Amino acid sequence: MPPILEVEHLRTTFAQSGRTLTVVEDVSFSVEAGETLGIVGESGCGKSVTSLSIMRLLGKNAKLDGSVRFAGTDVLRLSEKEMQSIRGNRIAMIFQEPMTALNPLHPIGRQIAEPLRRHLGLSRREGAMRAVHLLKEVGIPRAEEIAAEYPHQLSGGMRQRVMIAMAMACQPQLLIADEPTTALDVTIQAQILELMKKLRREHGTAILLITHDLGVVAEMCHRVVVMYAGQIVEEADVRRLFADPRHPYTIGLLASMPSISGGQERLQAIPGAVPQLHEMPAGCRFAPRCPKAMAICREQVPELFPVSATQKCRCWLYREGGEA
Amino acid sequence: MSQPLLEVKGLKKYFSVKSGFWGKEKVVRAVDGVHLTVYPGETLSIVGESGCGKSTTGRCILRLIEPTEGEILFQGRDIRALNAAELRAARRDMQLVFQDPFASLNPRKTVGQILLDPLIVHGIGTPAERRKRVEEMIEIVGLTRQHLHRFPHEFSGGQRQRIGIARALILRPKLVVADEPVSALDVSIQAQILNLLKDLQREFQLTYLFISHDLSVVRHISDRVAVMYLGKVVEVADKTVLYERPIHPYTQALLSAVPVPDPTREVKRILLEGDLPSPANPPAGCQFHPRCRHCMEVCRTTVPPLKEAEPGHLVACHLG
Amino acid sequence: MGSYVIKRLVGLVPILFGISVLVFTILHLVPGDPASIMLGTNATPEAIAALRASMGLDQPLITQYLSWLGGLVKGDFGVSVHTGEAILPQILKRFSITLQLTLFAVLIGWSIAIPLGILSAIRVHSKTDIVVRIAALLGISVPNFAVGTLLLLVLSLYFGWFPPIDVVSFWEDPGEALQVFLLPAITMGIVIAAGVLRMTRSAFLETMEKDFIRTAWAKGNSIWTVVFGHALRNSSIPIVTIAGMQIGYLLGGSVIVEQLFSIPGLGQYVLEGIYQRDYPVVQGGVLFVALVFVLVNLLIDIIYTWIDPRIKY
Amino acid sequence: MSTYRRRFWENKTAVVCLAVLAVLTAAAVLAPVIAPHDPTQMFPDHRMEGSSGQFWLGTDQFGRDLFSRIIYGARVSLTVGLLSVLLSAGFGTLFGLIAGYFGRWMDGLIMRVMDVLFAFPEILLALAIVAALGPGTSNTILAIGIVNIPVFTRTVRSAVLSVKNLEFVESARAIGAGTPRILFLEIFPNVTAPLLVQATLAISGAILTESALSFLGLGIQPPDPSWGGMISEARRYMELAPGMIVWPCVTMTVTILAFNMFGDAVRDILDPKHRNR
Amino acid sequence: SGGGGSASDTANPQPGQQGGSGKTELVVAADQDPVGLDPHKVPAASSARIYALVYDGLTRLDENLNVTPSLAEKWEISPDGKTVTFTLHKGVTFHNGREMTADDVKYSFERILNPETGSIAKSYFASVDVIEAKDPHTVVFKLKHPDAALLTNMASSFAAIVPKEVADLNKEAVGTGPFILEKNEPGQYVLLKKNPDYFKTGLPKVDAIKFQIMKDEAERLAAIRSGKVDIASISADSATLLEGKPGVQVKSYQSLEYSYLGINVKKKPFDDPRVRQAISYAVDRNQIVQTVWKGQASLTGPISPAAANWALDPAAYDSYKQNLDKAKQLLAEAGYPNGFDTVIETASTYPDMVETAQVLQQQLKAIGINARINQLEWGNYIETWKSKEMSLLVGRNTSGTDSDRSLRFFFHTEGSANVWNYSNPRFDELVVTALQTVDQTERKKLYDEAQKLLVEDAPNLFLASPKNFYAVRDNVSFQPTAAGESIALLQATVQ
Ligand SMILES: Nc1ncnc2c1ncn2[C@@H]1O[C@H](COP(=O)(O)OP(=O)(O)OP(=O)(O)O)[C@@H](O)[C@H]1O
Ligand SMILES: Nc1ncnc2c1ncn2[C@@H]1O[C@H](COP(=O)(O)OP(=O)(O)OP(=O)(O)O)[C@@H](O)[C@H]1O
Ligand SMILES: [Mg+2]
Ligand SMILES: [Mg+2]
Repeated sequence: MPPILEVEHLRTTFAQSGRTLTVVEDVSFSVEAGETLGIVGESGCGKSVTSLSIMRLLGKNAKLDGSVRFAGTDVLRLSEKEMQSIRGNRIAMIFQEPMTALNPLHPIGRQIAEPLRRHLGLSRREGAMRAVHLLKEVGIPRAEEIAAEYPHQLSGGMRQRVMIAMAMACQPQLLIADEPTTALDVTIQAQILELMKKLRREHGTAILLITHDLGVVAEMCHRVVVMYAGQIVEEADVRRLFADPRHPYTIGLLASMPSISGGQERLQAIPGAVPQLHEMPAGCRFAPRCPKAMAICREQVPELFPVSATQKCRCWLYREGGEA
Repeated sequence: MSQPLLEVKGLKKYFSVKSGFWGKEKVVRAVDGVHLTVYPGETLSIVGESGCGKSTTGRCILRLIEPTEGEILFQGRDIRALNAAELRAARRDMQLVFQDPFASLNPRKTVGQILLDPLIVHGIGTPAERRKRVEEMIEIVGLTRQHLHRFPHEFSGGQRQRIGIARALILRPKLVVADEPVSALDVSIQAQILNLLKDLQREFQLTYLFISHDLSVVRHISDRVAVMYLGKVVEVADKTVLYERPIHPYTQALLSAVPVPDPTREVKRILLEGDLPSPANPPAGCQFHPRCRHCMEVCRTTVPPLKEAEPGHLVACHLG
Repeated sequence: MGSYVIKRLVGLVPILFGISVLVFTILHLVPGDPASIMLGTNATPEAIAALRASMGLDQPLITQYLSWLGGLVKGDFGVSVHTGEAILPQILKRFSITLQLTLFAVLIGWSIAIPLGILSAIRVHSKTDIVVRIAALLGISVPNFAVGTLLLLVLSLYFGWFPPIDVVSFWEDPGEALQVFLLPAITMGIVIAAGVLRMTRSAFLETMEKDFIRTAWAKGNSIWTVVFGHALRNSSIPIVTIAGMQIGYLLGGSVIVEQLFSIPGLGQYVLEGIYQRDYPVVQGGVLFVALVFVLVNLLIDIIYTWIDPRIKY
Repeated sequence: MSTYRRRFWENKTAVVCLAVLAVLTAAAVLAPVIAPHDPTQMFPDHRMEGSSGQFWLGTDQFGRDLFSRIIYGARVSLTVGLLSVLLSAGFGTLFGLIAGYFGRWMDGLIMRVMDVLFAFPEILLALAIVAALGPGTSNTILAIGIVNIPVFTRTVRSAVLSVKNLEFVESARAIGAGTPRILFLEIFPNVTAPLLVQATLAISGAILTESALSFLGLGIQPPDPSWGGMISEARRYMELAPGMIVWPCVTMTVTILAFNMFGDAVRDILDPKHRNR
Repeated sequence: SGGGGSASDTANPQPGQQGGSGKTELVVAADQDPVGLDPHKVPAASSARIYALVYDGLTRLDENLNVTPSLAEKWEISPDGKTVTFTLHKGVTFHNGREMTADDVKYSFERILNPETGSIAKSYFASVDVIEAKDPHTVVFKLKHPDAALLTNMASSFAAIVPKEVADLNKEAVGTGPFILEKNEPGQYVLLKKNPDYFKTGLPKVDAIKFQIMKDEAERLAAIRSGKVDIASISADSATLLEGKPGVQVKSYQSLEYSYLGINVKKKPFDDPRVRQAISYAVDRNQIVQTVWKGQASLTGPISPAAANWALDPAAYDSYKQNLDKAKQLLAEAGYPNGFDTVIETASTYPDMVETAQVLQQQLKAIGINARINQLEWGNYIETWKSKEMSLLVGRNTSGTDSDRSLRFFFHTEGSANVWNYSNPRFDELVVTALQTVDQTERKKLYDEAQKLLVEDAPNLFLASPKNFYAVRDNVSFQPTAAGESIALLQATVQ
């Protein structure tokens, strides 16, 4: 069975005050049906831009190259109208800030019914009924009442449930979740993660989960893509990644996290900071912070070298395809 | 143990919020009877979910907002009894590091000015001495003198947080209240700042009151941990004790909810029902009872006092 | 809500009182008195004295103020010192004219501004946008008495057209009224349009960057639904605010436009009052204008609650 | 600040507008040098002429040189614009800072007073003030200045409200800074952006108000030229000598346009989030 | 437009012969709202132009400003000049249907003379001692002294005969005049309709007159062009524009108004007659005529050339010829060889005054007098005028239909409008004697001397007497004269 989503050599650039900023560079990955792929990386590394590129939701100043095949068709080549019939229908999305992602002036029910009415042609009444049903499914009590309420009357966790209900409304084949729990407290995050697992189980939806929390990745994902400064630096099966990270960045990332189980006296911080978009280093983008940087790293951009069947790594250390 | 540096007794802060017009004034019990003791040189952390009153507690302690009730003894002196001038003088010894590295630095001032200000306000040193002290400080937090002439927006989040720390430390305070100093930062940067905070503590014999909602960070940085729920401290203990043997059902649930970056681990999770209630309308009895697995009759009616369950381990629960 | 409105109305009292004191003080600081203005350079001192006495101006200022205020409390705006006419009916009559003119002008202004503002925001930085923005800026840069005169001149000179000279209300004869109010309404409409357009554009741009708009797109909505179903209402608070301010101001009578087109509106009435030192007229007129202004603002605040469920009083 | 400077030079609108305003200001300052004629000198034999070598933009009903009058008019109009705005911005800022920072009854009192001024029809207020004080440049400035105080008060107050709860203000208090220091050294610098934008808009508003006062016969005293005065005078000669109204109108429009666009550009520059507005 | 707030040209229509025809309405563009309609109380020109058509006086002036009968059919003056007996026209009714009698006349004049009324016409009739209604159609005026101006003054619309039963004439306009007030819509229009019972048969010739209020000249111009109004008073500039344009005719006449530069003779340095003379020599009146009035004005003395019988030819005045050397010399003699600074005050309401002030300011510069112009809002201007504290003031007067008014009212030491502190015993004597001199040739001699004296003393510089212009649609016949708008309207016809 072919993957539901195949992103190949995606490159996203923005034209901004006369310059061109390359935010996403040569990103390729795929998501199988029913699979959950995690994208992790630090703030500003291009996670959101990648997901928005797939949905073609970036502004006019964005330019997309490469291909994004969804169920076999390259969505980058579709007309805006065709794209509209996919969005919210076959690919749905949930965002980080449940407060601001909901229209503050429309009642909850109406917002959930909107994709149903648009894509499935439901009547206002049918839409409203479906909305209540969906609210119940995501575990919202008093669903009928809540459907008539406005976002500001709900708590953060409830709002995120509403977002999920809205995204799941048309039973999409792919759900893109951009940091769905970052804004939530841990106890609420736990609830939302449970809910997502349940829906995944019941509907078999493929999920592209974007996060910067490696804990969430470990809990939710089958495979993981690590991004750094607009590029994929490592791709691996989730167990492999945590057990045997290869890229110095991934290694550093894991080491710099304080652990809930304690035991570290001092954290292994990665020195320096993420490079600015307009001053990307030539060669490997991580080289300036890399403890193992070599001469070649500062000159040539490494490819995503395969390390094993389920692991790839963008590092000159793995040039030969095996361990260095 | 030595003399406490800071003792907070029965601290309350009620905000009156006008909702609706004419009379319908609601009282938000942001902090509702907090007891804390902080000893010199230690790091006491306050953890809890959003809105439970952590920041309000921190601000009350520095009297940046006027507490409604309670006693705040700093080095044995009641902060609440100070007049405006005394208070300003007292602030030399207590400083604050903020969460938001973007909002906490005045965007219209250079870093140099920002660091000079505390010295000027307290009339410390000659201009030359001040400049020297500022230059030393900026290097201590890992930046260079060149940075002094720049404006905050020219720095990354981590760098700004360093500036914020430099400003807090330039007066050589005894107590630093750090309100979520790393929660806006990326992990790799967060690690740098946590290391810095630890180094500085050692170097300047600082006492930290560390506010955070990230349990992993708290475990890393603290000596002791206080867990807050809805304006009250529900459990205080030495960090290993608290993380290994939590007593309060809320603490247990909180700890179990943290996702662990280990895909091989089976998730055994205590899932809490519902949301944090509003502090404007807290439940009667034990604040936590509506979400508690072990809720008993007494919990609905009586507020459990914070009492010692074992030496150095305080819990507010009818069970413990 | 009801109590809110009452509270606002009660809060109005000190404002109106302040205004009345201010008007009274300023007016009496202004040199010149109604009697000698009325009699002009033909006056004899005794004629002036007699007239002053008959106007009640020979009494101490504080007495004059208090007796005026006393009447006002009872809803009596007093009479014009010149004509002896009751002021309130005049105010109401002229207000109805100003109201029609204002609403018409606003209608013209908005029907230009809102679509163009939205268009400009959607096509931000395009040529259309630039042209629309400059046009809007031009609209607020040209003095409106120049625009008004030019309109009159061009139409009468090249088209031999002149609006009907009698001012009629829309409910008396809509066709005629349309013609009467057309030119002044356009003159005012240009300024209104410029302000609203700028606000619409910026409010829209701000809204279009909001997260929930991204959500709306992500649901597969068409641009039509996103713009009119989601963005418009969310942008409308600042638009309504500026519109409310404009209406508030204009209901006070656009002095210049009324003067230019001989529209016997409230602005003219008060202006004449100032020229004639007809104290009760000015006092009553300004107070009424202020009242209307404040009421319009109250109305706008109530409209807010209707637009935005988060706003509760 | 260097980024602001860079952003400024990158913003073509801002640069062009500034250039236009600089030229105008230079012309105003150097009027005696540039103007070919005394602006009040009448050439009775050249009344209402079109442009010529002697009178570049033609003459008015007295045979005065329009070009010279426009240049000298720039002095008056710009002075009225700048000084009146300085006045209203000064008081408005003070009131706004106090009202916004202290809140409570202070806020209530100041804002009620502003409401009173605000609810008073603007042009009527200006008119009444000028009528009360007598005409003349300084009284015109005073009147327009007073009329604009509420707008500035509101602008500054709302800016203060949005800033005063930010953490840097709290941190200033935390290091022990007193109220005046916080108000003027911490908060004030952060309200300058909206203040500046409001000021550029108010300058153009002031120039327009002056012209409206002239239309009602109470602006600047003749024979001193002000653009508003020239336009309202020229209205009567619109057909006989269109140049009399066209040139001052064009100059005034360009100036106001420049101020307004400059204001917009400054907003863009100072507020990266509002890049597009 | 009313000059300096002065009384409008007061004139009464002359009886006409022809009868009116058809349903005709004249629309007249008026520049101001009437501010009240009580002829005894409201002197505003905007009011007077209306009540002049609603009321009649005992006498009336014809086009040439000669006194003719009106409500009084005839009159007799006793040899000592102190008793005047009027015989009233019979069968004249008020608009309310009641017949007008001698009692109404007595009532009207007593009302005017009552100080509480505050009528400006009170000063016109200062000579009146007692009024007696002999019989319903005979009224006798007993005078304190002979009054040569009496009959002319009675033609003033401020001396209208009003019915005694109407309490408030501002609310209810009831006269005997050719038109009846139909509707007054403040700010919009005043509608008059023909009085079918007018005592002069055949008049008026139109069925209705509507005064449309249009304050802005541009608007009046546009309205007349497009035919929305039939008659509009316009400025000289606009007249130039309309000259020769199809559909509209421009009608003009020499007005009784003149513009002046008032000088406060009490104030230094103007207390020195040489300074005032110097100013007169410095002023080029022709330039004012050309610039301000576009050539459509005449030079004038204290009496407008429109009053041809009385006015002196301005050519006779030496100081009317601009002579800067002489002016400088006079200034030097007075002790101001380098001139001085002063202020010219004027009213912003009237563009011609502002323009006049500007021309004067330029001209005075030539002899070193630097004047700052202070243009005042109307109320303020009146206040300044009244104050007797001004230095120089530019204004406009209506010189009046009788020379007594032109001279005594404005310049007698006790004259009500003598705000210039001017006082010359010889002048006072001349004008008082002239008033009591019934013999017209004798009277003219006295006035000639008074005029010369006045120009010599120069408490005012009399500058120019403008023509007034009306734009009239082609289908309307309307011939305005100095005798006033009302008489012309009475005769006007529409095709
Ligand atoms: N429309 C745009 N124009 C220009 N640059 C943009 C645009 N959108 C995003 N960027 C830039 O692209 C980079 C990547 O942004 P992105 O939002 O994808 O980061 P992210 O990985 O999602 O970070 P976070 O964890 O903070 O959400 C950032 O530096 C951002 O400033
Ligand atoms: N000035 C205020 N007026 C009214 N309510 C307030 C105010 N400040 C805080 N609160 C309320 O008090 C409660 C506690 O707030 P506080 O900021 O102390 O929480 P916190 O634990 O710091 O949360 P977070 O993790 O989100 O920072 C919240 O419900 C908040 O809404
Ligand atoms: Mg993101
Ligand atoms: Mg907090």
